[in-house]
Amino acid sequence: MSLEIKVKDRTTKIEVLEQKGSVYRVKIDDKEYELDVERVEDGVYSVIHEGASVNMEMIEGDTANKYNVNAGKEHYDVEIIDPASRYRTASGGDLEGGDRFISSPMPGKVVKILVSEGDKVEKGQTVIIISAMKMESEYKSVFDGVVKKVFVSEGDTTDSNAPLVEIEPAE
Amino acid sequence: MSLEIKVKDRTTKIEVLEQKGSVYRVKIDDKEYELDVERVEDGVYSVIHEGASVNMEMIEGDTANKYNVNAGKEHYDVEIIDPASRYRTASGGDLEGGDRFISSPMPGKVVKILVSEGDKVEKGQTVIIISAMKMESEYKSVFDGVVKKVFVSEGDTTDSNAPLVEIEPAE
Amino acid sequence: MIKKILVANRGEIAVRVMRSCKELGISSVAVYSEIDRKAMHVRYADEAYCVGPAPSNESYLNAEKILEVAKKANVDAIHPGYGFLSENADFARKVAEAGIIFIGPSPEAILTMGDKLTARQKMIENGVSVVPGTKDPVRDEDDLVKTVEEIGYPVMLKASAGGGGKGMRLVRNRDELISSFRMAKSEASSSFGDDAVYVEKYIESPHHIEFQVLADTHGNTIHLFERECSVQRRHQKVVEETPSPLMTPELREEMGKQAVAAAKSVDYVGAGTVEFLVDNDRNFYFLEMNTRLQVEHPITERVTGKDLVKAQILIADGKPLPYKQEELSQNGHAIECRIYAEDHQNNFMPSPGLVTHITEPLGLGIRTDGYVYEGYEIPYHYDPMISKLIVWAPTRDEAIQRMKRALYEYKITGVKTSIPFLTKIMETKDFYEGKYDTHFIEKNIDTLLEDTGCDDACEDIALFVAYLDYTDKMKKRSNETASDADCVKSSGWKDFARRKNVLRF
Amino acid sequence: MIKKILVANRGEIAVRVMRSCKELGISSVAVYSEIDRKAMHVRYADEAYCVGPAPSNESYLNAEKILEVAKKANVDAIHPGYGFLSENADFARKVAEAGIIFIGPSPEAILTMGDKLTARQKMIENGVSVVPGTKDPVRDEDDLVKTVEEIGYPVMLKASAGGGGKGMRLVRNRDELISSFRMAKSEASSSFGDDAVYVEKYIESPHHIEFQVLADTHGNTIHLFERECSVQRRHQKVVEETPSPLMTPELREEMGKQAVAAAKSVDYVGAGTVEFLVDNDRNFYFLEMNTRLQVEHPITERVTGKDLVKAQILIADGKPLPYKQEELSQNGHAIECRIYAEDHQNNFMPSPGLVTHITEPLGLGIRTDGYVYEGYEIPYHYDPMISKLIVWAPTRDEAIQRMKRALYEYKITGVKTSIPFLTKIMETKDFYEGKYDTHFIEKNIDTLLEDTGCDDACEDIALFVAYLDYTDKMKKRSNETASDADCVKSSGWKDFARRKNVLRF
Repeated sequence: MSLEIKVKDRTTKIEVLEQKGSVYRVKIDDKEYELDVERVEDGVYSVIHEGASVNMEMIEGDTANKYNVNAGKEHYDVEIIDPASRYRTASGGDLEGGDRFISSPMPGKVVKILVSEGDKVEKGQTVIIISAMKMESEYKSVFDGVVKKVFVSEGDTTDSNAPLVEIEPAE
Repeated sequence: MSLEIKVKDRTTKIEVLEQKGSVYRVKIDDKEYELDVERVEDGVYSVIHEGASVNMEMIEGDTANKYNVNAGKEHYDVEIIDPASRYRTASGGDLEGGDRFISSPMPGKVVKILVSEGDKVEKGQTVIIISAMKMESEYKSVFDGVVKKVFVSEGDTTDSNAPLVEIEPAE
Repeated sequence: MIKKILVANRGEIAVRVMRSCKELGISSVAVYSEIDRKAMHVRYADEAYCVGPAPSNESYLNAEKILEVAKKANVDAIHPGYGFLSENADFARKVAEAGIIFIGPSPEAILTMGDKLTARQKMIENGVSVVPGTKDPVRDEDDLVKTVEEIGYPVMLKASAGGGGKGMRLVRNRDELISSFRMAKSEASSSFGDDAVYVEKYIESPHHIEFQVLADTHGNTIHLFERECSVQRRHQKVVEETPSPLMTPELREEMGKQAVAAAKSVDYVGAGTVEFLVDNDRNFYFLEMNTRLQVEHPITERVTGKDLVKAQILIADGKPLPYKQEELSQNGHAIECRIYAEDHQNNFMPSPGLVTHITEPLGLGIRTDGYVYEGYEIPYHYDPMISKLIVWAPTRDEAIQRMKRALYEYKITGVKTSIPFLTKIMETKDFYEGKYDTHFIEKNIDTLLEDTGCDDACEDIALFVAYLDYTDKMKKRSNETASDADCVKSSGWKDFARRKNVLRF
Repeated sequence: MIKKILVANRGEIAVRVMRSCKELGISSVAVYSEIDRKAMHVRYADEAYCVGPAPSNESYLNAEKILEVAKKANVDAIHPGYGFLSENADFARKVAEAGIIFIGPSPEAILTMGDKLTARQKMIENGVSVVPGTKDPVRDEDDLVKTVEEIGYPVMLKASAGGGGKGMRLVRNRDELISSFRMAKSEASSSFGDDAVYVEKYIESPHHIEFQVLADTHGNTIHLFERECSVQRRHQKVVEETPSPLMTPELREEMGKQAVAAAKSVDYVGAGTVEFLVDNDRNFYFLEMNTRLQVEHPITERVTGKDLVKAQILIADGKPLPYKQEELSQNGHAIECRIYAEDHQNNFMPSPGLVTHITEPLGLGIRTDGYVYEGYEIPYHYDPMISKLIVWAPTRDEAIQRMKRALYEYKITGVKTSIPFLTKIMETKDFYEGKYDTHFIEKNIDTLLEDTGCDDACEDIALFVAYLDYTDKMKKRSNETASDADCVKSSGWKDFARRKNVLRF
């Protein structure tokens, strides 16, 4: 099985050439590695690579194909581009257009809605303010567009990842 | 559902009268309790009973229906007498005759076998010595009988719960 | 004698108070909100009672309900922890009226210290230094020159009606004074319709240094030395240490005296903290007094060897302090890092959620005070602080090395935490040289947020592990879909939680 | 300068050594047996290499293989921990011959102290007290009377060829001496065909007290005070504390001097421990010297504030000791409990297996040195000690209260542990009064093994929780049986492990 993975601005191709128990011979772009990878705890991996012992924690992102990988002091935001799109199909959501929907990664309370349906918004414009854990966070539009739908009212309690505002991008 | 449970010399009958979320109204023998029971971690329960906060850890015994319950300083060996005998059937083992088979709860190495097939043994007689974790343990017969089969040889490495010696009880 | 204490709080501080209760053989009673049924303080307590729904004002701030539980459970005393009702004079009074001991100072002391102007006045009367300035507006330019010369440059001119930086002017010398004053007045007038301006000493490179005090009901008041709390983000403390790198024995003696004087001025009883601003020339000014236990009290415990919660309980029980000022000393160096569930790379956004895995740092010189555990879902209703990591070593250098080691060991998955940010702080030159003030985070924010890339191999390995975890997960999920619902449940918390999310989306 | 260290060990001590390496900025190299791939020391190290199959003699005792790894990884030094190769003079010599620093004393010092008779002779020559007695047989009754009078009553007569109590006689006074001697001789003769009998002082109420020593390569040798280790079961230490309740300042000074003399007699370098037997009258006798770090070293670290592993590394690096004898002092009281995976109610049978859940005790005054984690399967090939719990408090009483609190918090499920047994020790009168010797466990075994029942309600609740867990489990299992194999795997370690068992049976 070969998959494409994105990290920062780089898109890499990963191919498993051989697997013997926990030892994998893999090709990442043009380089070959022999990696001894053990899952030691939930989301925690121990890797031995040419004698070096490396620990990786996998923190899942908003969707199953996104990770924040913690490798000691280093953090990578990693996205797996799965041609089978298994997760996306399974989830039933329109993740391709995810950016259209402004949502909060955590449950919270709607403090203020700064736009109404039909309003034009600019990229970076604050659309809604959500309060959670004694802190208010501003959510901004990621492109120029028009507010298509506002799903919540001020004072509402919201679930994590629930759509709050939908914005239709300008052509 | 009602089940019988054995603790020490006492056999009790447990009956759930009502359940609302985590709050159970149960009858244990003649007494009624209202218990708020939450499983907080694997094998760890938080119970609130008339305001008292009690923590219980469930350590599974050799078979699924046996527990060593740790309630702070107190320990109970508890055995559930399940009329459906679901576990026993599922396991395929002859647990009714479990005492016939001498086995070690942990993997180890056979240090010494003190009997041969056909030997008469007395209750309490040491039959085999197993070494594990830098310590030797003696395994004794729990009844008078005759050695029917010895499954291992001295020096063998053994799996946990594997039968080591079978003893046929005297009539 | 106190035999049963209700802890009117949650999180790490509730558990921490109960620990000392347990060591003293005192029963502890927890109160909890509906969402906190599985919280650690409920599990830890001898008794536990629900006091209302998740929002604080309906549970942990519900004084009536908490008092009702206290009476029902027949407790001898109530410990308020920090936050919530801990500095609520009204609550303290109601507790006393119910015949229960409030573990803290008198309602009067809370009230006096709770009002900034009253407290300032009280300090001036009792010879405690405050930030020099006029709290009344200055109208006349000659008066202004005289006043400023008394205070000394630099000064800050501030609009009385002001806020948000409008009508504020920093004046460094006599030449700038009059023109700045006129500009401030004009700006104040146009912004707020009121040209009143007052003067305050401008503290450059301010250090936030506080003193721990303890006072019993027998007239003994002592201090347990300082805590340096200048590593702050938006007035939120992030790292604290003791001794302060800025401190000298003379300054310590002088500040300690004033801290004790501040406490005595309100007949303080119990544990409290006197906060000061200190400039680079070691001039210090009273800021405020916190009439409760502080988050950062463990570093004081570590260098003095004293259990402050036990001291609070002893004092509340009417006992005299078991140690005198001259018997106390600072042994070695202690640092505390506050671990928040937050995403520093995303504007420090709180990151509540399900904790899938924790490894606590262990070994020599490490103390952790936390309350989250594996499988616990951090609620979004409360403070995002999930634990405090305290290290000790004979020297400051060794303590920093140890803190780095402990942060390396501390693994929490499921939620994002401030651990990487704290690690960066430990590695920042200004910090490890001990040359920092309250501008530290602001000044170093670029380095602190910078992503230290590792070599290509390390990045490649990260990618491969992500690949493995993902394909494994996908395999599992398709199996789950095929099997029944109960099976999905049995496959563990995380999958269950994710399924919920998926269904919600 | 030492920049990279190979730790030739596993378990908590390997991790503990690596912690100090990390704080010093030294890279650590782990070696592991095939079954230890997922062990904590492998995860903690910067590098890790497999050295053979699970049995110790094929991996952790495989000196050749370990040396090969050390050369390949280009390490500067090898730390042997305790156990395994730590007191193997041959290994120490080979390490040195390979141009690598052995973190420990010279092979000669290891050899001398490793042989009881040579060590005894060395001690006598250097003025260190040993248990009085004749190692040569006494033939003549007049000689016997003279010898015994020199030694002082009570004495033990022992068959030279003996063992198992045969030919042994305890003699309390002159009246019994000759008749006992004749009986011992006759018993020895009939049991072993050899009537040779020798005399040794009989130590009543023996206390096992040891002194920590540190010696550098510049001729500085110091001690870091005592550890009381009399709580033993079958010569296995169970609880240690410092200071010893039996100690007086005079005795400490005298024993400390002899401990230093013992170390100097073999030109000792590094960290070592001199063990003494002490009787109730505070007479003390050299027992043996352990030429390595001890399991119980953390209690010394806690009261002195010194990191002993860092001291070992510094010394190995040729640096002089950074502190002098007179700069050291004992601050407060520390106790260590050894947590074993064992079933005390079943003849202390080891209890290896899968750790399904751990809650470490946290908060003020607690240190844990462990290596197991949730989901880790404790192998049966090695020592059953899974962690050490160390508490500190200003006084012994408070330390015991804190230990009880910490043991209450410490939850390990999946395997049985010695935590309940240790709790009982803390509650035993002889222990908390500090009046105990090496007979303590034997003497109190009935109380220690007794099951403190709680009230009926508590028992009933336990039954109900067992009922819930069981029915829940059965529900899950029947679902699993219905679904495919992958799903069973995904339902977590415990079920998977159980399935294995079921299939095996």
